[in-house]
Amino acid sequence: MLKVSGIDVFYGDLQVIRDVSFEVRDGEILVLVGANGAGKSTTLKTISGLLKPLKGSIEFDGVRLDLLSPDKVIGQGVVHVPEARRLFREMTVEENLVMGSLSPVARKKRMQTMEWVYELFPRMKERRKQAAGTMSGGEQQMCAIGRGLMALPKILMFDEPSLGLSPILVQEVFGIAKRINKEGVTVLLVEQNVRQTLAMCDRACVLENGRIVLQGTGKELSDDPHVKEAYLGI
Amino acid sequence: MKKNLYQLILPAVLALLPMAVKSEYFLHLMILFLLWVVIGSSWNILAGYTGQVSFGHAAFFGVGAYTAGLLFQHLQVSPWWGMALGGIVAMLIGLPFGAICFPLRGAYFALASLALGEGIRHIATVAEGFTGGMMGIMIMPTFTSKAPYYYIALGLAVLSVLSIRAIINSKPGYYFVSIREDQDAAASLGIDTTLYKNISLSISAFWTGMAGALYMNYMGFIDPNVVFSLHDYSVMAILVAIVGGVGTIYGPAVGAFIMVAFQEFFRTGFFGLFDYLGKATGSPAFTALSGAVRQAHVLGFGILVIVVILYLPNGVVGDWEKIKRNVFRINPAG
Amino acid sequence: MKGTAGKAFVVVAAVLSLVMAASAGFAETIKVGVLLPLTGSLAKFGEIEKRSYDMAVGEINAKGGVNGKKIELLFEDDTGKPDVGRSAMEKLISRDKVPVITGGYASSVVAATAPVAQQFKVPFVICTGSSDDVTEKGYDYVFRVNPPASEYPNAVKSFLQGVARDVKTVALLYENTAFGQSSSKSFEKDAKDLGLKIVVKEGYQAGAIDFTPILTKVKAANPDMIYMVSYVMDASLLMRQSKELHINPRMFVGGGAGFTLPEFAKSAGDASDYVYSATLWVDTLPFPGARKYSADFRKKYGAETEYHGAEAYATMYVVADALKRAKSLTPKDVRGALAATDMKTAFGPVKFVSYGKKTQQNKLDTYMVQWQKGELEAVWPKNVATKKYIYPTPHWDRRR
Amino acid sequence: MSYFRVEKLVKKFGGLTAVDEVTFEVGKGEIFGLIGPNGSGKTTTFNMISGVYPPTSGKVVYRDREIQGMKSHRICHLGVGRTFQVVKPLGRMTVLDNVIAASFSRVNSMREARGAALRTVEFCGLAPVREVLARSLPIAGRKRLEIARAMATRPELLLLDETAAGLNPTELVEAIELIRKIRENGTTIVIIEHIMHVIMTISDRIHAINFGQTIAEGTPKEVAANQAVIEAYLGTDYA
Amino acid sequence: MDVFLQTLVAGILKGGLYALIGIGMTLIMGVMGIINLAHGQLMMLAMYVTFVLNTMGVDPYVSLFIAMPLLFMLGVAIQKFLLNPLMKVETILPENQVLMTVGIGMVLTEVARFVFSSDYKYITTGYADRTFYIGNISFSVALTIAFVIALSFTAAMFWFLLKTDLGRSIRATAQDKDAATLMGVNTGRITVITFGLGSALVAAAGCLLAPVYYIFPDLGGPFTAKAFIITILGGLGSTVGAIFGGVTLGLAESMGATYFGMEYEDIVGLTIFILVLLFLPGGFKRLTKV
Repeated sequence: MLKVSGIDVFYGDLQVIRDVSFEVRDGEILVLVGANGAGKSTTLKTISGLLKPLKGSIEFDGVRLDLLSPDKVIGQGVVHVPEARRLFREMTVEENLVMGSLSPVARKKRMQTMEWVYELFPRMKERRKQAAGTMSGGEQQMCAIGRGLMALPKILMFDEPSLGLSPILVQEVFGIAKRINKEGVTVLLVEQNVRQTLAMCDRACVLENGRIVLQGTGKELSDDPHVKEAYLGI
Repeated sequence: MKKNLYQLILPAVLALLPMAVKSEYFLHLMILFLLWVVIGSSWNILAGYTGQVSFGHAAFFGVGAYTAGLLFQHLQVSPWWGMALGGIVAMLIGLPFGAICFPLRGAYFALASLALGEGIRHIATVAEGFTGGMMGIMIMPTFTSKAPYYYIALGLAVLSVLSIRAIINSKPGYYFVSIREDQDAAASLGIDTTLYKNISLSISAFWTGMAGALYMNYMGFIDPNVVFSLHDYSVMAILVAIVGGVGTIYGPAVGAFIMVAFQEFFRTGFFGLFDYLGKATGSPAFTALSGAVRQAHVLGFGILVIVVILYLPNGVVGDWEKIKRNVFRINPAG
Repeated sequence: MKGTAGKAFVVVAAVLSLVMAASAGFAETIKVGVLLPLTGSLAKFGEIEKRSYDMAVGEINAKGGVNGKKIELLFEDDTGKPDVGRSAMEKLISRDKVPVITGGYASSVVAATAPVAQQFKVPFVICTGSSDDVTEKGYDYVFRVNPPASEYPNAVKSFLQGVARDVKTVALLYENTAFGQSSSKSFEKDAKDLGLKIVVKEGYQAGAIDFTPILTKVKAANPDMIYMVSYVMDASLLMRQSKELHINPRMFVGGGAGFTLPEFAKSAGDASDYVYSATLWVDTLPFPGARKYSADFRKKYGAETEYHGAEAYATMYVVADALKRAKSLTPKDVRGALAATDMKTAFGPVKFVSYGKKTQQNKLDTYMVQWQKGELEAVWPKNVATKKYIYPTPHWDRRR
Repeated sequence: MSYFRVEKLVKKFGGLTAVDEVTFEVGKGEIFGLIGPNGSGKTTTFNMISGVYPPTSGKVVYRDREIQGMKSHRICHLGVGRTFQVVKPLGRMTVLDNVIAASFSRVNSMREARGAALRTVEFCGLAPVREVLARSLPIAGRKRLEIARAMATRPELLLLDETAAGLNPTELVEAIELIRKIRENGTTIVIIEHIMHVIMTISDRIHAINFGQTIAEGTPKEVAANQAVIEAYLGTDYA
Repeated sequence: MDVFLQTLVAGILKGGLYALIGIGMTLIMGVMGIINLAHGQLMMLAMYVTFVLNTMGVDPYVSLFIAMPLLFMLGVAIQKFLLNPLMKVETILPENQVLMTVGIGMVLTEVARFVFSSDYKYITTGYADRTFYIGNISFSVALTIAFVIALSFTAAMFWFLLKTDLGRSIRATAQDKDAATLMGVNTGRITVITFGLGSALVAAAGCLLAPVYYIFPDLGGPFTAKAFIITILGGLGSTVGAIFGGVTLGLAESMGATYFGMEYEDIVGLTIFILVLLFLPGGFKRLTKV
């Protein structure tokens, strides 16, 4: 479904991604794990077009995403829920949600989708007139996910949704990710929270210094000695 | 070796110039050029090296000029003492200027400095009793010949450039550039950013004030609109540095040369070239062209600015490699 | 770094010298330098004066020039800025080697260039720049045809003494320019001599959008006379807003500058009616060629002229006259001839005299004009009046 | 009296409490680890110690002197150096010039500063790239430069903020080497680190925070075994 | 009392016009974070458009509908060809964009001078010097119309920013450019449109100012300065703030002129500007959160 093949990405003179390839299959949950600075977020940003690979290609359902301008990517059904939420802080929750549905298709179903999002996150309905920046971290994460769902994604990419959330909330967020996945949306998750994510995912890739060093099912990886030592502290 | 040679030859040529060239007009243009070397270099140490882009340098220029003028007018202080004092008073004005602007960063700093520069112009206009208001100050110039002014301007230019170069290559210089590159990192390295920004401003204000005082002595007349002009000094100081090369020692000097030559080129219709061609060929087209060129000199400035920022963002000196490369690519390679 | 700077220097210098070499002159004319603002914000007047100089020279050359030689004008653009003006002055003197220079519009340019003329001993005949101190420095190579700014209100003073004796209180509004500040000062002095009380005195930054606040203050003070030193558009706004606010003094008086220009009447509309102004010149004055000058100007350029143009036109005749009388065409002899000038021009009699602190200053009367039905009429002194003054000014709501 | 301690440090940003009554003590010559999940308030704590902003309340005591609320540069002169998590190279200066600028905090002459900087550059293994512009260094080089610059201010207490993040295994080993070397010179180190492997091997003691609050403190072993740390840091289902 | 009321009215009416000048600027500064030192020059250009149309017999209020689209296109071109390319340019001074607008301002001024000369141009209309009275207080008809139109433009702008997708996209871009891109907003296009809109709004101000003022090439500078003061007073990107800022500046100028002296008009404005910069960064917006 989403195929990343051999991409190299630079920040200025600095190479952060080296020859990364992986594939996300229809309907699965794939996790990219790795330490801070390993290049996970960069990979997502490259998929969603904020960064352009110097080499390699990114294909989604036969469309070369790396050749599209970044604002066109979301129209393909590839939706990125960015790290640290990145809500429009001075806009209300509702406006933030509306911002998710700018593409013509999503726009047509805006009201329906919003109902669905409110169903998923009743808190959001309560707070819909509140400025997004004034909500708590967990609520902001819900809002950010909701905003992503408004675009009617085929694949939803989460960048560290657990960031700054309490354990209970982290579990809730992962629960939501699973639920969204069950509704037929493919999920690509980037996490530092290795243990929990490996447990919930179908497959995972381990990134180190801009390279993929390991790939496999969640189970395989949690049993891998390298992963155990480096990420699970065992 | 070659580098040292240039360093000796250029000042020597400049020093011998009044003896070789007898044209007072040419000397006058050279004096303006040297004045701009001082102003441009001063602006550059604050903006180019310390990263604080001031849009209010006319304030220091004007204060320097007014100090010299007022001291002479009211207390008959010799204009040459006035020059030194002009620099010092400009430096003192720099203190409140810094206190107001330095808490602000980036574009806000620029705006605040612009507002202060304009504010001081209005004050000089309104404070008629003290400054003479728009009627200005007129003094008798000391010398009848150009040469002394030329040498003073040359001295000022050489001293300011050399002193700035010395500063840049010592502790304060390193601190200035550190502040420009990253204020937080600089502070973590033990740099008192506020203090060093103020030091940079003081140096900058001092030389600009000196230039202003020399202007007063040389021109013999100032009024608030002349010496506190946003466009003619604050913005022009920026353009001189930008065109020559921000954050390079000799960039402002090159920029000053280009700007002064450019202005005179346009003002005189390429030194009468088109008029001459018009007369020689009897073609009215040249005369019309000459008129158009003369009309367009500020327009030319504007276009120069746009072109430089788009294509030579680091100025002639900063982008010299780029210029060379492009020129050579076009020429021998065809 | 130094190397690159040096190379850039050499390249530019080479181009410069090439162009300079190309501009050698043509001979057999008498060159006269003219310093005017031809670009920049003062260009409008520079243009009027340039046209007037051109007209005068055209006439002089058509009549055989000066002792058989034709006059060639070298216009230099001072852009209204002193440093540029100085470049222009230096160029005229040391590169073009003219025997005499004239023009000079902005006070600041005149102040910065007059000492240059003095130092090089080349006569400079100023036609417009009016700041007083230029002719108070004892420069013997500097002459001025127009009166200094402080004398502009003289006619107003005599009008107040002769006619408007019931004026007791005055509001004084002036723009914060050299001309505005110095005129207001001398008017203040006159008012003191006449025993008038100044109830409001306000400077303002030229180019204000809205004068309502100060006019409201003026209205509350209810003065007998409002004296305004303003340039044309401020003048027009002041009058329009005075009308809006129904301010009714016994007279509105402009202190020269903007109030005599045709644009004033056009843009202020009927608010300009009955407004007085001090002026240096109108074409109805009984000077030789005054009417002809303004008629010819209109015919030749399809535009109106005004006193600045007349100053330039007359000054050119003064220069030509001196060149004719000079023993030789050296600056020194031309200076001598200028000092002996005594002639009548379209701008009035010209004779350079010393009085008070001033030297080589032409002493001229000033006049009062009044807008009547859209026409500018000379009304004071009586001997030059084309219409009788209408005094006091009718109330706004009693007009028509 | 302790060498360095933080007492009930609080920082509020608007309504958000980023650091909430964090208290710890560091002994002279120790390597003291500070851990916690992303956004738990570690860097904020560093920023308060190094004077980037003043704490809302609480004390920072360094060699019996309260330094909270002091300006960064003064704290640096007192002997507290730091690196930044998001590296802040002085981009358009060479590596050596970066370090010279830092050396000037202790010496005034160009010659001395240059000499000291050369030694520091050598010490930190940056000699081969010393004439390179800082902005064209790769990430590992930048991290090294951060350390070199901090070292050039001759700190007695060094705050290292995620120095190992983004390094590959070889670079990691080198970084650990370097940190140890610094400690052997007599410098006390407080280190924030995400990579468990690094922090566990290097630290003498570790302090764990989450949501701005202290959750555990002790030797690496103790902390690794601490239930609250495991839950907060490694995830609940580990339990 | 009359003096006070008259001053108050004068200040508020002038403030309406200022608000319109300020909205364009606040949009541009808020969305792109750049300082547009050519803002007043754009207004000057619109006033010349009004003038030219007027010589052809078009009423200034009608010429709004011609000048606005024209300036919109000019703004679009400036942003697209001169300002956006700078984002990719690597320089020592991040203020290059500001300097670019200085250059643009110079070019606009000189082009106007080239075409129209330095002469003062003015537009005469039947209503320019009409007044009506409420009690003893006079209201200039033209300024009152300008005030009403300015307010309705502001209201329209407010609605546009709040209720349309394009408006939301503009606000979103101002708040978080990358996040907006992820939501499918072409932020490059948004900056272009915003600069166009800002130019169109200041063009509207120009058309409204033309009947009561006059036109000359150097008119831009002082109005650019006023636009800054208004923007800083109101807070970046805030339309309501712009109204507040405009009226505050208008009032401060009028009150200053009446109770201090008119020569202090500009000093009053600049003082407020600096005080707000220092003591209320964020401006009025920070106090009210709109």
